[in-house]
Amino acid sequence: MGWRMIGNPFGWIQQQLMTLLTGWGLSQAWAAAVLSLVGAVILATVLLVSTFFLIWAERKLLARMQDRLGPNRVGPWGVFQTVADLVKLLGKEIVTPAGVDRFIYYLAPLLVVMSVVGIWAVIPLAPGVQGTALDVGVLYVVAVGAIGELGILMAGYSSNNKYALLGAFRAVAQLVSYEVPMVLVLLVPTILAGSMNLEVIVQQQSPMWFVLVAPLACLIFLITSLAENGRAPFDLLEAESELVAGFNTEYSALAFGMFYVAEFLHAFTAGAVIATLFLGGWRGPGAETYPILGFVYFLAKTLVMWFLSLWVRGTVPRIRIDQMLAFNWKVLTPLALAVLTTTALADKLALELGGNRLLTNLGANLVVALVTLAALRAYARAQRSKEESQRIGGLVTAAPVSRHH
Amino acid sequence: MTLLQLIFLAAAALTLGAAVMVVTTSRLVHAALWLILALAGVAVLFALLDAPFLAIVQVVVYIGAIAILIIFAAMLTRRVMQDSGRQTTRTWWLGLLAALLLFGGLVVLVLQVPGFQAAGGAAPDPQANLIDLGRSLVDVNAFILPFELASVLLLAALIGAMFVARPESRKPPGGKSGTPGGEA
Amino acid sequence: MIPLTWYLLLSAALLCIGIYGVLSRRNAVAILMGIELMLNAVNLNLVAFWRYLSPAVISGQVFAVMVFAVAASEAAVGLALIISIYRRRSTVVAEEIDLMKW
Amino acid sequence: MHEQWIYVAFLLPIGVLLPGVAVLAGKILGPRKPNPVKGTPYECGIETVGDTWVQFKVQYYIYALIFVVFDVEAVFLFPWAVAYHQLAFYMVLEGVIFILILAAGLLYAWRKGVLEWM
Repeated sequence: MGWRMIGNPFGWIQQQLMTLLTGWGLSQAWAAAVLSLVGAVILATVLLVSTFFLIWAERKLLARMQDRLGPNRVGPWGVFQTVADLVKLLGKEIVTPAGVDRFIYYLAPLLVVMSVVGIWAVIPLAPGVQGTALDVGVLYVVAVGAIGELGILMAGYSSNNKYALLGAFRAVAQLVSYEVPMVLVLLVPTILAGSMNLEVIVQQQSPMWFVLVAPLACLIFLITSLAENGRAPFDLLEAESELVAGFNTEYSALAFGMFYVAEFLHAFTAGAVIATLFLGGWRGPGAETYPILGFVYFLAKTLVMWFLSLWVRGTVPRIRIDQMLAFNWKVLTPLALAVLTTTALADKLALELGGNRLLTNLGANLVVALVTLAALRAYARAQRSKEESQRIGGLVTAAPVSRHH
Repeated sequence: MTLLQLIFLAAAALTLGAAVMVVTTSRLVHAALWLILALAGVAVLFALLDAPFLAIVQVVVYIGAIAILIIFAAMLTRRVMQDSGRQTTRTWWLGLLAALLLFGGLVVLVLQVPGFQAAGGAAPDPQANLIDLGRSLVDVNAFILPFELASVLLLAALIGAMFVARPESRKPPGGKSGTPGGEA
Repeated sequence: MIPLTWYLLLSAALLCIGIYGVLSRRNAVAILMGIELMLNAVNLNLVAFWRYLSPAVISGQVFAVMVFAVAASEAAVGLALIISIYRRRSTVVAEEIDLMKW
Repeated sequence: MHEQWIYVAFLLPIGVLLPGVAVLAGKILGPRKPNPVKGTPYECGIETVGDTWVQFKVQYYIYALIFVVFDVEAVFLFPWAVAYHQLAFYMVLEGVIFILILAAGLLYAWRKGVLEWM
C-alpha cells in the first residue's frame, strides 16, 4: 500500500476520491464527472500558479544569457519577483479606453489564456494521468490554438486603436501562416502512431522516440511553435517602432498581464506538446510501474524543450516580417509537404517490404534534408550573384533597382 | 428529461440565438463574432452526435479558418459601408416571409415522418470510426473520386481566389509598387 | 436519448435563419455569413441522419467533410470576389453590384 | 462516447473563469480615476487622426486564404493518417497525390509572386 501510494500517487488519490464519492451515494458516472471537475480545477490552477515560477525562471535565465543578473531583490535569487509584480499589477488601474467594445475587449485576454490552458486537457502527464484521452487529440491542440488567434483578433478589433488593429492583423497573419507547416507536420506523428490520441502516440514511441524516426518533422514543429508563440526571433507582433506594442497596446494592468501570462505559459505548453509528440512523453525506464517517475520524465523533457525555446529567444536576433513570411511559405511549408510525403511513402514501403522502419525513415529524412540544403544553397548563390550584378549595373547606369523576379 | 437532452437544448438555443444575431445585428464584425458562436454551438451538437472528429473539424475549419477569413474581409472592406447605414434590403420582409414559410413547411414535413422519432443505435467507436472514414476516403470502391476531386476543388479555389484578390497594379520595373490606397 | 426530430427541426430553423440572412442583408459579406449558416444546417442534417439511420455506413461523415471543403472554397472565392469588387467599385452592397443584371 | 468531452467541458470554462477572476480582482482592488485624456487611443505623442479603420493590405487576406485551403486539406488527411496502418500501398499513394495537387497550388502562388510581402 505504502509503496503503491508513493509510486502512483495520482492513481491512489483518484481511487480514494472515487471511493469517498461513491460512498456518499453518487453513481459511478457522476463521481467520475466530479473527479473530472476537480482535476480540471487543479490542473488550471497549477498551470496558472506555475507561471509565477516560469516568468521568474525565464527572466533569470535570459538575464544570464545576456550577462545580466536579472531579478535578484525579492526573496532568495529574486524568486518572489513575480509575486511582487502581481501585487503591483493588482494595485494598478485597469483603464477602459474610450470607444472600446467592452465585452469583446475584456473577453479577448481571457480567451487567449484559455487557448493555452485548454491544450493541457489532452496531454498525458504520466501513465494513466491525462485529462481526457480524446481520440482527436492532435486536432484538438490545433483547434484550441485557433481560439487564441481569435482572441488576438478580438483584442485588436475592440481596442479602437489603429496600431492595435494593425498589430492584430500582423499577429494573425503570422500565426495562420505558421500554422500551415505545423498542421502538416502534425500528420507525421499521426501516421507513425496510427492515431490522433496523444496517449496512444506516447505508447507507440516505445522502441524509439519519434524524434529519431522523424527528426525533420520535429525540427519544423519546434520552429513553428516558436513562431506560434510570437517570441524572438519571431516577435514581430511587438515591433515597437511601427506598431507600438502590437495588438495589446490598449490593455493595462492585469488585463495586459493576462496576455503576458498566456505568452509565458504558451512557451512551456509548446515544450510539453513537443515532448509528448516527439520525445516519448512520460516514457522512460520504470515509468510504467511507478507513474510518478513518468511524470518526472515528462516534466524533464518539457523543461528541456522549454529551455531550448528560451535559448533561441536569448540568442537569435529578430527577423524582418518579409523574411519571416518568406521563410514560412518558401522553406517551411514545402519542406513540411516533402517530409509528410516521404514519411508516408517510406514508412509504408518499410512496412510492406519488411525493412527497418527506423533506418528507412531516417534515410528518407536525410535525403529530404540534403535536397533542402542544396536548394537553399543554390538559391542563396543565385541571389548573391544577382545582387552583385545589380549593384554593378546600378553604378553604371543608375537604373532603378528591379525587385521583380 | 435527461442530461443529454438538456445539453442539446442549451446548445440548440445558443446556436439559434447566435444565428439570429448574425442576421440581425448591424455591425459586421459583431455579426462575424456571433457567427463564430453559432458555429461553436454546431460543434457541440456534432459532439453530441458522437462525431468527435467532425466537432473538432468544425472548430478548426470554421472557427479557426473561415471565420478568420470573414473577419479579415469584413475589415478590409470596412470603409465604404459604415455600420450606421441601412443594413437590410428594401424587400427584407419578403425574405422573412419566405424563410418562415419554408420553416413551416419543413416542420410539417419532419413531424409527419414517423420513423424520425426513433432513437439511434449504439454509438460507434470513435477510433474505429476514424479509421473507417480514412479508409473509405481512399478506397477505390468508396470515395476516392470525391477525395481527389476535393483536392482539385481546393486547388481551383486557391488559384481562383488568389487571382481575383491579388493586388493588381504591380509595376515590374522600379517605381512605387504599392496597392492603391494600401497602407502598412 | 434525443429524438432525431429535434435535430431536424433545429437544422430547419438554422437553414431558414440563413435564408433570411441571405435575402435580407445588403452587405455581401453578411450574405456570405448567411450562406455559411445554411451550409452548417445542411451538415447538421447529414450528421444527424448518419448517426440515427445508418451509423454503420460512413457516407454521412464523408458528405459532411465534403461540405467542409465546399464551404471553405466558397468562402475563399466569395470573399476574394467581394474584396476585388470593393477595390474596383468601392462598394460591398450586393444590390449595387448589378453589372450583369439585364 | 460523450464522457471524452466532460473534462474539456470543464477545463475550457475554468480557463476563462480563473483569469477572469484575476482581472475582476484587479478591477476591484485597483484605483479607478477615469479622465478623458486617459481614455484616448494611444498614439505616438500626437492626437489620433481619422478613425481607426485604416485600410489594410490585401496581402493579409491572401495569407489567410492559403491557410484556409491547407487547413481543409489537413482535415482530409487526418483520417487518412489515422487509417495509415490499415491502408494498402496504392491508398497511401492516393493520399500523396492529394497532397501534391495542393502543393501545385502553392507552387503557382510562388511563381506568381503572390507570396511576396510588399
